[in-house]
Amino acid sequence: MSSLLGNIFKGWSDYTKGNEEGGHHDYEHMYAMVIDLDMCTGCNACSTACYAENNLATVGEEYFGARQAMHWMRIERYFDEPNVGEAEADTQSRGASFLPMMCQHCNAAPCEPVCPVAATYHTPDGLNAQIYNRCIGSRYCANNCPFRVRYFNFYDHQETAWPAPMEQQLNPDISVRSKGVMEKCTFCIQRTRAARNTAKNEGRAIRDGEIQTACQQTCPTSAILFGDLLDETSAVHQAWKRHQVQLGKYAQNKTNPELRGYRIFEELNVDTKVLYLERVREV
Amino acid sequence: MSKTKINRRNFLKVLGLGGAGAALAGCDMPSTVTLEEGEEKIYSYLAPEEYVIPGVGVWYASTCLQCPAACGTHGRVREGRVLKLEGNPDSAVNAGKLCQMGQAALQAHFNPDRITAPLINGQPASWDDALALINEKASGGNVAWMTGTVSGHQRVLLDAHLAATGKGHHYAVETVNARAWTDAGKTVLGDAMPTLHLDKAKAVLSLGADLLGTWISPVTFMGQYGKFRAAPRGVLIMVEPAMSLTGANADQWVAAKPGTEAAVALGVGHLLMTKHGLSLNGMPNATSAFQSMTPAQVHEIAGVSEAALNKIADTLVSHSPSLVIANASHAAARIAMVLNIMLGNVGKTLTPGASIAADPLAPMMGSSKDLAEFAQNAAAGKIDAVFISGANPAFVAPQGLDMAAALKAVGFKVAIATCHDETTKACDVVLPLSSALEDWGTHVPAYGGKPGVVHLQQPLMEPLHADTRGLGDILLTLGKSAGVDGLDAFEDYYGYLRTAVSAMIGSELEGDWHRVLQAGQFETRAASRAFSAGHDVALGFSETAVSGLHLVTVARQGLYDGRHANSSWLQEAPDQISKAVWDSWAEIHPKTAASLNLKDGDYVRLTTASGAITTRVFIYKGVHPNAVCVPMGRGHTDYGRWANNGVNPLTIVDAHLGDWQSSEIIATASLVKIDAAGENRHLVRLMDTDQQYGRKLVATIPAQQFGRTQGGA
Amino acid sequence: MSTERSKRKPFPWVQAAVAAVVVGASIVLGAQIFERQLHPESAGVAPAPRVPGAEFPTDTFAGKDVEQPINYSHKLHAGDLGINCLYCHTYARRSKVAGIPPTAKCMGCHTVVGTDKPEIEKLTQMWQSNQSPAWNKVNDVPDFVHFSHERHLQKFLFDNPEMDIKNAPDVCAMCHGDMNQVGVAKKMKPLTMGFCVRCHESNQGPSDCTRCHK
Amino acid sequence: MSDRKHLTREQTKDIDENIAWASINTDVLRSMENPRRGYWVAMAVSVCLFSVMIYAEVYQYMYGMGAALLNTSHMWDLYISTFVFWIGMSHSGTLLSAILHLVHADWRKPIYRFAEAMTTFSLMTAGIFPVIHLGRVWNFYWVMPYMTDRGIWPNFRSPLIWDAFAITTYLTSSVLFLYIGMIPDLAICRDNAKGWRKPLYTWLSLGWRGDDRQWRNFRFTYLMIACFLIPLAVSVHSIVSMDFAMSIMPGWHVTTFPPYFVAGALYSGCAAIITLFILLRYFFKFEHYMTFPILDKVCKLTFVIAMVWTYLNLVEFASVWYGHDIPSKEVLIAKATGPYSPFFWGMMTFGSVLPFSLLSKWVRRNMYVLFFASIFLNVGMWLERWMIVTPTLSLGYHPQAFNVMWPGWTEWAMVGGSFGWFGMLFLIFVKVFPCVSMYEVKEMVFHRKRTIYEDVDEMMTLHSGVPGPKAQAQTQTSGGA
Repeated sequence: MSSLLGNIFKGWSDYTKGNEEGGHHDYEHMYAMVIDLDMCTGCNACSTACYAENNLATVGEEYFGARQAMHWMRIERYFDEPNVGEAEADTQSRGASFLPMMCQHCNAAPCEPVCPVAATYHTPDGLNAQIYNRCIGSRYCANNCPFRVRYFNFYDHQETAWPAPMEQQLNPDISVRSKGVMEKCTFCIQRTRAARNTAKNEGRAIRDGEIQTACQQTCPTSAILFGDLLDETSAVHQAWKRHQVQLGKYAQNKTNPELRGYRIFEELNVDTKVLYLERVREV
Repeated sequence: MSKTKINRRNFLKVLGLGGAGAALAGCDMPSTVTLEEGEEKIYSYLAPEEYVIPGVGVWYASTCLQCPAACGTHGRVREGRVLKLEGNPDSAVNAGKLCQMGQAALQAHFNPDRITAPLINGQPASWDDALALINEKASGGNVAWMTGTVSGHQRVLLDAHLAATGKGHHYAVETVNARAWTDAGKTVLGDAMPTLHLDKAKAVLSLGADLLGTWISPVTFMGQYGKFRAAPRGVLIMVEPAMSLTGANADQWVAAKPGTEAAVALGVGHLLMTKHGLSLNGMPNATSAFQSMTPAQVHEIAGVSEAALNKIADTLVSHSPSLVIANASHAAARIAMVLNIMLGNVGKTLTPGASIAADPLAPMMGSSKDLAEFAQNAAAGKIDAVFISGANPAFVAPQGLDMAAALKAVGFKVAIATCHDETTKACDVVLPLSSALEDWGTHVPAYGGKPGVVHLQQPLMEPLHADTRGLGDILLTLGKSAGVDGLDAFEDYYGYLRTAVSAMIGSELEGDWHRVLQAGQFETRAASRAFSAGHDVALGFSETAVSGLHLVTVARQGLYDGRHANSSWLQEAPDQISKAVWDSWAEIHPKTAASLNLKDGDYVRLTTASGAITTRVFIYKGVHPNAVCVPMGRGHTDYGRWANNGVNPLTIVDAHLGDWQSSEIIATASLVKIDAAGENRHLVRLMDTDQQYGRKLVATIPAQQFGRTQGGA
Repeated sequence: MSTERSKRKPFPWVQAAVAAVVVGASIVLGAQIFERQLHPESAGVAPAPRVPGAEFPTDTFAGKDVEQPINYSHKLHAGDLGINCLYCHTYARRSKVAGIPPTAKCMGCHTVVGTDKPEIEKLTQMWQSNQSPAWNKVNDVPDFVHFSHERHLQKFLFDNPEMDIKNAPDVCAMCHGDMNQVGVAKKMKPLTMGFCVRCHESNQGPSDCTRCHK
Repeated sequence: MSDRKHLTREQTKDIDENIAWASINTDVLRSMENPRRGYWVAMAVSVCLFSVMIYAEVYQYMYGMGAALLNTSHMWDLYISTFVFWIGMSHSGTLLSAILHLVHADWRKPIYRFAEAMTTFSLMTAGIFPVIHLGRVWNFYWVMPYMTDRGIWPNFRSPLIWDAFAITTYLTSSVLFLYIGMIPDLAICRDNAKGWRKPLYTWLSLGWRGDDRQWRNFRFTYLMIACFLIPLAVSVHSIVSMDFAMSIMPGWHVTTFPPYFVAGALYSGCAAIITLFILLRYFFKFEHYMTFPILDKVCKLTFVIAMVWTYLNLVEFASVWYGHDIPSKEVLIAKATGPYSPFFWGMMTFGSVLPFSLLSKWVRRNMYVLFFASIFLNVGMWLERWMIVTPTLSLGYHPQAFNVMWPGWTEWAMVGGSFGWFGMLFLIFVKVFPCVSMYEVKEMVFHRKRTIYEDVDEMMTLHSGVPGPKAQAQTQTSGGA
């Protein structure tokens, strides 16, 4: 009895304490990413690698046209907005810009508090996790995501996306999501899990670079960096530091405004963990 | 994975362990329900190798055959199934990276539309019957081979087979090729495949060479591009009629009228001479060609403004060393080579290529010239029998070549293919080929590898379908029955390859062989090449047709020339530029659209001298107003469940408009007429906007600032 | 009005008290049932703590006898003969799955031992015809669950200073029950999420959902 | 009662205080008997609509949520807007029975019963939508904090959980309120019932005899629940508004949403009362009880609430317009000018302009005009909910996801079906339970009369035909004299 009550009280105090401090735990890791938009060529390799790694279903033309596609990592293409005095039609002479857009793993994620069953939450690794089998499909999280990177299984895709023998290619480290479930980029959490296991077996900490996300691993220009922000030696930590971008700020205090690092929708104070480096333009 | 004692069927059956095979049950199951005991089956191994552990993935090295670049791969194998491909970090070609086509090799392998048994006239047959028929019909006379790019020991066996059967010819067909560049290299510098150093160049001018997309070895170039973009940042200039992936990443994208890149290049050369005082010693022909093309003329011919031309010339001079590459036409490629000489890039960013000493293994690079020649020879009845593998002439041939009639004129046709396509339908015998992930082979990268390095292709899993055979095995069988000397000693291609590789690495030791398997590549003697002094070739620009609307067919990384169309991943991966999926479209400039009164999604009929196709328009500004760009790859009629969508623009390319000084079919020269076809349906795209609406999504920074801050701060 | 008020019945204290007792009792009872699951030792069903430093989940599950292609006996091999679990289920220490031993392992002994028994003959015949028996899976977790045998063996067996590899059966028994007593195989623990969670709570296992859900 | 003139639009009194108590019982009980053909037609239509809804739901269950044409940016659409609509509808009953009860507006008495039934049924309708819009309906109970073996709880930070609590609480309270307020009437029914109704009413009326103690407890309980219900009603719709206000989406993240939603709720509830008022008056011939002066008052009340709603609407627009949130402003502009603009302006016209017609006495006294006006008021309110949900989703923060989406057939089927379901429940209700509160109408008549006759005695004499105690005493006195 006493332990039950104790559990409840402890749980409650953890809960309120967590809420006061941003709703999160003591982080063990803080996985984050850096994407150099000047190196990104928009070639789609990352996106296809993601399909292969994470059992993403292809939906076909009709559903894609209905905007029900399941691409966790989508490459958006924009043309620059015209400079003052420049004709709109001429902006293509500076080329296009590509934006790889996937779950930004916000530290103050708008999706997390609204999930009625806590199927999406923040892990001690600093990831925004989605527990598929807990999801009941209220889709509130997707509505509240400013990046529109949460994808809902509007249909069962098993038979159309993986006709036999294609199901043999499915990654057994990830479940195949059924209809009615929300899914999104996990920063390849199965690779994190495997690396943690190896590190534990060898009795050491996870090394920087030991975990590579599928998109990072395949990126032909190496535009993507992934690693632990809490590890001060990690390349990602160095890059964030070099670009003077800090977590937990909605306006960065840069001593050098010419640094390229920025986060998308920083002003919403969602505290994303993907640092984008600005595209460079020859003027 | 050397030959194991494991029974093949059981090796495949070991799925239940680890819940792998049952992943499909997904998470539909309420977790309050405990799974019933005894509902699933587990097959245990009989006698597994020690390293085979259920639930643990093992990585095997192999080679990617999705395009002629031959990147090294690592495949993750678990429970006997290959699950994921990654680049082989040891390979100098791709340095651990892969493009989307490489990733999608899995889908080519697990494709539900694979051919599983030999077919004779469309009816399933046994291998013995099929081979007997082949022996009967294709043992003498003019037996030809048609392949894509082929290299390594497959090429050796193929050549041997050809030699043994008589006077046949080997047609290597690649619609997407670098023939213009290689020919120009051979003519001007004496080296068909010089090494490019993008990472050392401070400026790159590309004349229609989509080096980030499909040109020669895109992953190599993208790897170099990453370094090229680091500080001090290189400047990329692209001249082309319709924006390619390279154009989209260029700092200066210059829209030239279709087929006029050579004129632009001449204009740049003119400015370099007159404005910047560069000269070409000992090349009077070239000098006069440059001098005769003034910027004003370029503006008239190519529609490129003098300001843009000046900017190109200024950049090339101020950012030295630079690099000029071209693939638009033979003329443009030659001029590019000469520009490199003039700019002093030779020896700095353009060095002699590296290859292997064993010439029979060197890649036989494909071209569309071979396609045309095949059509002519076949139609003329000069070919008695043909083996087709890795090429789809019935799909890529323009209507003008009348490939259907040409194939009909060939008495006996054998297709060696993994999937049905338009060509296998026309063949008498179809031999089921193992997929690239089930097969043995050696491949010499056409470009980008370390000198003397041969990539090894090893099976990543047991054949998915028991009755398929590898290309090497088929060639060996054919060679044996054709009486090629020395093949009888080998039971299968694996044995042949192992012997051959052992000879090349000079070691018969088991351990050395395993090291080769592990690395996925081995080094052999490299041939050193050198440039000859610049040949003073004739430079010129042939004004085929510079006015009017031109059809521009381009290949995009993804469906490529159409060979990857039956991959749902690649069909659903939005086209890099238009962001369209699952269907064809015709890119036209807003001005053109306005003059023709077309809206986005309107269906139009594109008519050339060779035929007509109907597709919908996509209006955007990344295309020259004189060009109608239709990416190739779609429009299959018999290529599996995912491929039969869109239209095939290659069919209406005017085949008789050969490139200047070559008979390559050029993709930009056909005049086209656009008629509205009435219907309008929204083109399915990833996004319907080009604009960021003031959201700071892709932010930009001027290059000067980048130069100041990249070092640190 | 005042007359009416005076006629009012007094508050039913007795009934209220009875109700309160009933409600209170049911809460306490319910909590104890819940707690019994959390801390079984408090309920007096303390098992012999065979794995030092670990608390056992004591739930049991009455699994059915699943028929198998070969009537193998755990009781004979593991119980009477005392063969260590890890001898046959050798993958358990290296992989997330324990795996069924390869037929070669069986044949290691049974080319010599017991060759005249009908079940062994069945096995030999399969071996000679390159067939592997189609075992029916007994202990199964849903596909959205990541469970690693390796991790648990590392924690409770190899990283546990008081344990030796010969104690492996004790560790296995935490989730599989006492296999020494059963015939072919039988599910003896519920293997539900609650079963996992309670053990993770008492043994300080991770409580992060993504560790177990994939 | 032969003179029907007082039942026409010239009528000035809320109710004819001379109406005989016995005839009240007769009239109301008559309405519960022998359904006529019109009733069966209405029932058939409702059942058909509801069957279509069931078909749509089964189809959607089998096929997936994609059947509703929802997409990656439009994760919610008509299901949620119609859910909000029905929740709003449910506020009328509380307004009429609880709020007006507390402020002693006795004209509510003839019409509050059906309003309260409406509350209950629209809540029951509303409750369907959050469930059917779930991707995995079969797990809907996971939002409830129940003790499980797995040791996990719902996420108490989620407004959807608050919704679940608020709606279930409100539904329970509403049912209780409806039922308790009906007990005296159920006793009347019991006394007059035959056949299967007899045991039903006997069981439901809980042994009501109408003695003083029962009445006292009844009054107290009724008042208590009324007091409890008012903050509950306000909180329910405030919480529903928080589904939107707690998000960060432009056009949803609005501080004034709670009062705005409550006002909108009362508004649509009032409009629905007008509709049902007219229907019941017409079909059940309740001209004596549902009179024009009462309708007049309801109309005025509706107008006032409409103005409050309009004001809050303008406040929202102004705060967005003068604010610095560009995406919000874009959403507002897109609402007014984009593809959804016809619906936006429809909402503004029906919601803010149409109520001005209620200022006209002619309209207030013209049932036909008023019937259609009230329907359109509710159409406007339904559009309002749609215009809250959808334009925001079509134009969020990320340009890639900008798109216009039109609801699929399952959505329309379920919106239509919800009316069928509601109609079905309501039609059953009016035949099983008295939809006019008999005892309260009697009270009303009683009180009204007292103000005229001043003398209770005289009134009682009038109703019962027996002289009251005072009169008897007087007679005795006079007789004695």
